[in-house]
Amino acid sequence: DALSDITSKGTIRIAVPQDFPPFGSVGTDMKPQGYDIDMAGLIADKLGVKLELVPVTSANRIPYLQTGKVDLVISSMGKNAEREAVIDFSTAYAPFYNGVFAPADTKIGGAADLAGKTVGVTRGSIEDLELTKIAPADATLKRYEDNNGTISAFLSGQVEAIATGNVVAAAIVARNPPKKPEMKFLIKNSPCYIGMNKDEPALKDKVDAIIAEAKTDGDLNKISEKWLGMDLPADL
Amino acid sequence: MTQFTLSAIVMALIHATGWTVVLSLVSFAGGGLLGLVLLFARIGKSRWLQILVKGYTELFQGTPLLMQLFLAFFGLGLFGIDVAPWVAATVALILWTAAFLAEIWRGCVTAIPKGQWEASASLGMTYFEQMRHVVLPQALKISIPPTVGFSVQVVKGTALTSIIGFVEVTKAGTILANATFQPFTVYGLVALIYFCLCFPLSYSAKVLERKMNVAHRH
Amino acid sequence: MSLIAIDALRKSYGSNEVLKGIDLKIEKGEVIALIGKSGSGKSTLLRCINGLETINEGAITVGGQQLVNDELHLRNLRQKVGMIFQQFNLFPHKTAGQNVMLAQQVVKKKPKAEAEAMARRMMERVGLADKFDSYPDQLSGGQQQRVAIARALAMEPTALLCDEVTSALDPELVAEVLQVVRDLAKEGMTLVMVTHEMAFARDVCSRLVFMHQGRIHEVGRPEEVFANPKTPELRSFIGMAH
Amino acid sequence: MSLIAIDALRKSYGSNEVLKGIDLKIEKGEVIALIGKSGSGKSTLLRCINGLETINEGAITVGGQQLVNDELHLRNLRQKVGMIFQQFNLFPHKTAGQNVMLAQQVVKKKPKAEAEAMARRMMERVGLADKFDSYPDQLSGGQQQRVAIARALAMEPTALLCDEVTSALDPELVAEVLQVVRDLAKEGMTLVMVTHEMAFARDVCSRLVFMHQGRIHEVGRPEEVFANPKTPELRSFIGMAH
Amino acid sequence: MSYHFNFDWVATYWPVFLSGIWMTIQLILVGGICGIALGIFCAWARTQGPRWLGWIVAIYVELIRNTPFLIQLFFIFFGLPAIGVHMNEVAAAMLAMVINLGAYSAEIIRAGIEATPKGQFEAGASLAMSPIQTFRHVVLVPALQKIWPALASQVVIVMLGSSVVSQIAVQDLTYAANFTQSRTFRAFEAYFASTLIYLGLAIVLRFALLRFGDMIFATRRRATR
Ligand SMILES: Nc1ncnc2c1ncn2[C@@H]1O[C@H](COP(=O)(O)OP(=O)(O)OP(=O)(O)O)[C@@H](O)[C@H]1O
Ligand SMILES: Nc1ncnc2c1ncn2[C@@H]1O[C@H](COP(=O)(O)OP(=O)(O)OP(=O)(O)O)[C@@H](O)[C@H]1O
Ligand SMILES: [Mg+2]
Ligand SMILES: [Mg+2]
Repeated sequence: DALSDITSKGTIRIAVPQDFPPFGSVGTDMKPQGYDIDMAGLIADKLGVKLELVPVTSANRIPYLQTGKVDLVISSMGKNAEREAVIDFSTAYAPFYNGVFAPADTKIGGAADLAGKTVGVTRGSIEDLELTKIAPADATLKRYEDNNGTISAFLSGQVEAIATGNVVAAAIVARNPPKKPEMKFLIKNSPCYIGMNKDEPALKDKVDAIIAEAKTDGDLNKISEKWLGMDLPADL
Repeated sequence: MTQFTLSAIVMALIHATGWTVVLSLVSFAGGGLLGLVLLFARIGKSRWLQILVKGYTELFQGTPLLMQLFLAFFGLGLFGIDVAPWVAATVALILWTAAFLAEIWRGCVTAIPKGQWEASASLGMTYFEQMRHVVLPQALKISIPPTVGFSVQVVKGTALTSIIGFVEVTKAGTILANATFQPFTVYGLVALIYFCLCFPLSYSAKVLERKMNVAHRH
Repeated sequence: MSLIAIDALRKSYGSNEVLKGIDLKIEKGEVIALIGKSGSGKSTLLRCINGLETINEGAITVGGQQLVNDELHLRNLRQKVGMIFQQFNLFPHKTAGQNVMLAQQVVKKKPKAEAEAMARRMMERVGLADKFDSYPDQLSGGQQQRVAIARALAMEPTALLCDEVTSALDPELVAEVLQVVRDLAKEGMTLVMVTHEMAFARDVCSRLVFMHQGRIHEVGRPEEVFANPKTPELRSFIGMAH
Repeated sequence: MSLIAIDALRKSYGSNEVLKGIDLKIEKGEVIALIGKSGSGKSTLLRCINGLETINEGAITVGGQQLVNDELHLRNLRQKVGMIFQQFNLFPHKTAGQNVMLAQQVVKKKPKAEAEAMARRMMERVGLADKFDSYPDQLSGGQQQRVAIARALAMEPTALLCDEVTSALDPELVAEVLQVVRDLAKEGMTLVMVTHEMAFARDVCSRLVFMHQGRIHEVGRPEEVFANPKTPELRSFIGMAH
Repeated sequence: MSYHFNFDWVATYWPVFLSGIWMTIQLILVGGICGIALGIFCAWARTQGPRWLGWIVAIYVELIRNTPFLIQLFFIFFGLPAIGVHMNEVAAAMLAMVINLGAYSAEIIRAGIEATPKGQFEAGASLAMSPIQTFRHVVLVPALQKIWPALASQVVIVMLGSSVVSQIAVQDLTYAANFTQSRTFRAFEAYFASTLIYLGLAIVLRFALLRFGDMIFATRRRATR
């Protein structure tokens, strides 16, 4: 099975994002860094194997997994029923509050107010899935290839609002752009899960165990403080 | 979060440009070799091979390179063949390049006047000898400008390898744009880098072509 | 036995029958002029003799061997029968000398030195010894055509087919090429030539073949044919070409 | 006043002086044959008269108006002086009729019906009424050249410049084109033609102009010039062309 | 690997694909027609137009031909708003395609014009036509006819290249594939299907263009002697 393959090889390959700060982006050395990368490091440590990071995009992360090019996907991935039919998910490893953000002068109080508005969102993200469900029919959703497109679209005024994680929005504000995204309403508290191939119970149990342990011994909290600037929420 | 200076961005992009260059060179060299094989099959006498190569060209010229890369990398994986990204990237780019080069070169061969074939035939040369001594040397000469011109497309085509995890210059640009929130600076630099890579190629293609039209000799 | 024997030859392009049963025997040393209106099938006939076109019916025999359409036979045939085209068709990437040497080297497998010696002799014969190292585009049309003749001669053919070898030339340059052909005829080379130069045909040829609409309409010694054309078609043709 | 007056005309291509001071007056109704060796500048002279080349020195006056090199003047001039080329230069994507109609419609802004009526008259005049809807590549060379003449005539020029209008034609087709030109001459059209057809020049032309190395070497009535060439160059030229 | 292809999603997502195909077709229709028109204008400017215009066109053509389409797209969509020019993503994609095809077809058409025998220009001039009239009535059609197959190939290339417009959220065929795979994680099936559809589109498009060429240039192809 996958777990014994990993331990016998002594290496684990983990897919991580590189265009989704603060979960995954690059430093000046062009090496990935972020919440997801630290999480990957934690898992490799606990398994006692070497870590090999594979940068992926939201478009190709699942094929990477399915073709056995990576063992795990830690890519701030949310789950839904359709996805669960294809791959397995661990327990949640990171909080993710996503909401709709817009400049202060745009009036949005809830999903219903999106009517007639254009909202940018990163395709395939959790907020994409959720917003698609709750947005009124005459709201226009613009789905960009990656987070970069979503942010650029917002900053250049191509969309009136964006749906994204609060931490992502915070990262934008921190850079003091001409348009400051302000949280209008929370879409969903939808935590992130680690993805793995189906029918690998041993691996799934092991990963779940590591997450559980990290939650109790405070390791995960440290990562959260480092990248999200807040404590791990209790309900995770 | 890490702060990028302009020079850090430039350095990172230039570093990634290395991959663009290597990928371009490998695809072009490999595509050239394969293209030559395809060319011979295409202009050869075997009808069967001709149809095969025609189908091949149709397939690779008729689908987006993006999809080809994707299917080369992950599609082979599905059949249990584990290919490294650089293998898949070069394989796909080579197959794609070869399809175009073979067509370009076929055009050059057919551009040789019929009289050249007839004159060499009437001197008793075989098909192979006609090719080797009369047609190909002339076709080779006229093929240089369009071939150099096409290399620009190869350089630009390498941009799409990001889909299978290559951090070449376009991908590096996307990542950096996201890490810095300065998309205009970053994309400006990316465009500039491509222009510096491509313009000398397209310019020399043009010069070669002009030269050929003026001094029609040797 | 005739050097070239053509027997009930028919040739069509698609549904267009261009040669409608040609019979012609050509003896060694004869100089034949093929005349006739544009489209009457003169070029096609020459091309059939040289195997550049596959024939539909009938037979062509050259030097006792029947023309079969496979590469080996054709190669053999073409070493016996040279052809010179209206458009010269020199190889532009080779010098005049190399043009003359090439086929000797690759077809006859002659060593380079021998091929070169032969090439120099032939270039001399057509009066171009000093142009050996010139490229075709450095030569006038007349000179190019003479190189083409040298190139054919270097293969030591027993017969030469010439298709309007002067019609692509400026009037001033025609004479020099015709002079070379005239010399060849004198030396006993078998020549079959399509030509519009009636005066030349009259002077040099042993027989005149008048083609009309894919058939041989009249054949005879030039002085007879010119003096006394039997058919109205030939009469009108001669009248036009005066 | 002369219809066309050329005065001390000089024309160079780069450092190569092609016309070295040409003086020539052409009256209305004259038929002039320009003869001379290849490269002597005959085509260049015609092209200068029609403003296709800019001149370096001297002056050209047509119908009292001096030739100035701006678009408006040139267009005016060219409506008065038509030109016919060796290579016909028909527009391949238009039928014969459309070739004749085009310039009338776009230059003279004639309504289509009027242009077509004129085109049909001109096609009839050159004997091609039935080829109105044929495309150039469906016509023989002679027919194409006659369409080119019709096209020029449809603009109702006061003079026609003809540059070797028969040299690109097969011998059989020359006569039909020359017949059209002969008719034009009879009808009083002013013609300036470069030609190699000496017999024709002698029959039809009112004056013969012999050019040599960029200069007018001899001028005169054809019967005089042919009978009694004054310069050795013309003598040798007539000898060659016989 | 034991991957099981599963096309169940087709039942749910085919409308996405259909509208993706329709968008791709719209893109290439607008891009193709306006791009070739722009190409004709640029080819004219470079061969007959005033010198300064020729230079501008030359710079435009080189800039476009030597940078990737994706980067051009980003500039139009994300960059132009910075100077106050807003357009929606479809307009941006179409504009990018027009500009791109315009540059390539300008070069192709120019080659056709330059291959036009000098005699054609002279015949036009000697019939007192102005240079623009000569260009329009005499030169253009045969030049286009000569290079039509090359132009058709270029249009197909631009159509295939349009697969990146999904990056700015244009809902084209690639978008449909990406969208479907992001919902179902059935990436292979989605990409495989879209690849086949692209192939079909490419074949149909080239065929249609060549037939169209035969039609409008029918004149010469008829009965040649
Ligand atoms: N490759 C070809 N395909 C179809 N038809 C052809 C081909 N070559 C020649 N023909 C036709 O065959 C007929 C005879 O052509 P051929 O060239 O033999 O005439 P020709 O007597 O040599 O005329 P010319 O004096 O013009 O050279 C013509 O009607 C021509 O259209
Ligand atoms: N566009 C040009 N550029 C440079 N030189 C030219 C050009 N056109 C003609 N010439 C030169 O000008 C000279 C005269 O040419 P022109 O065409 O007027 O001669 P011609 O008397 O018409 O000869 P032909 O009988 O061969 O037509 C020649 O030496 C030719 O090489
Ligand atoms: Mg012929
Ligand atoms: Mg001339």
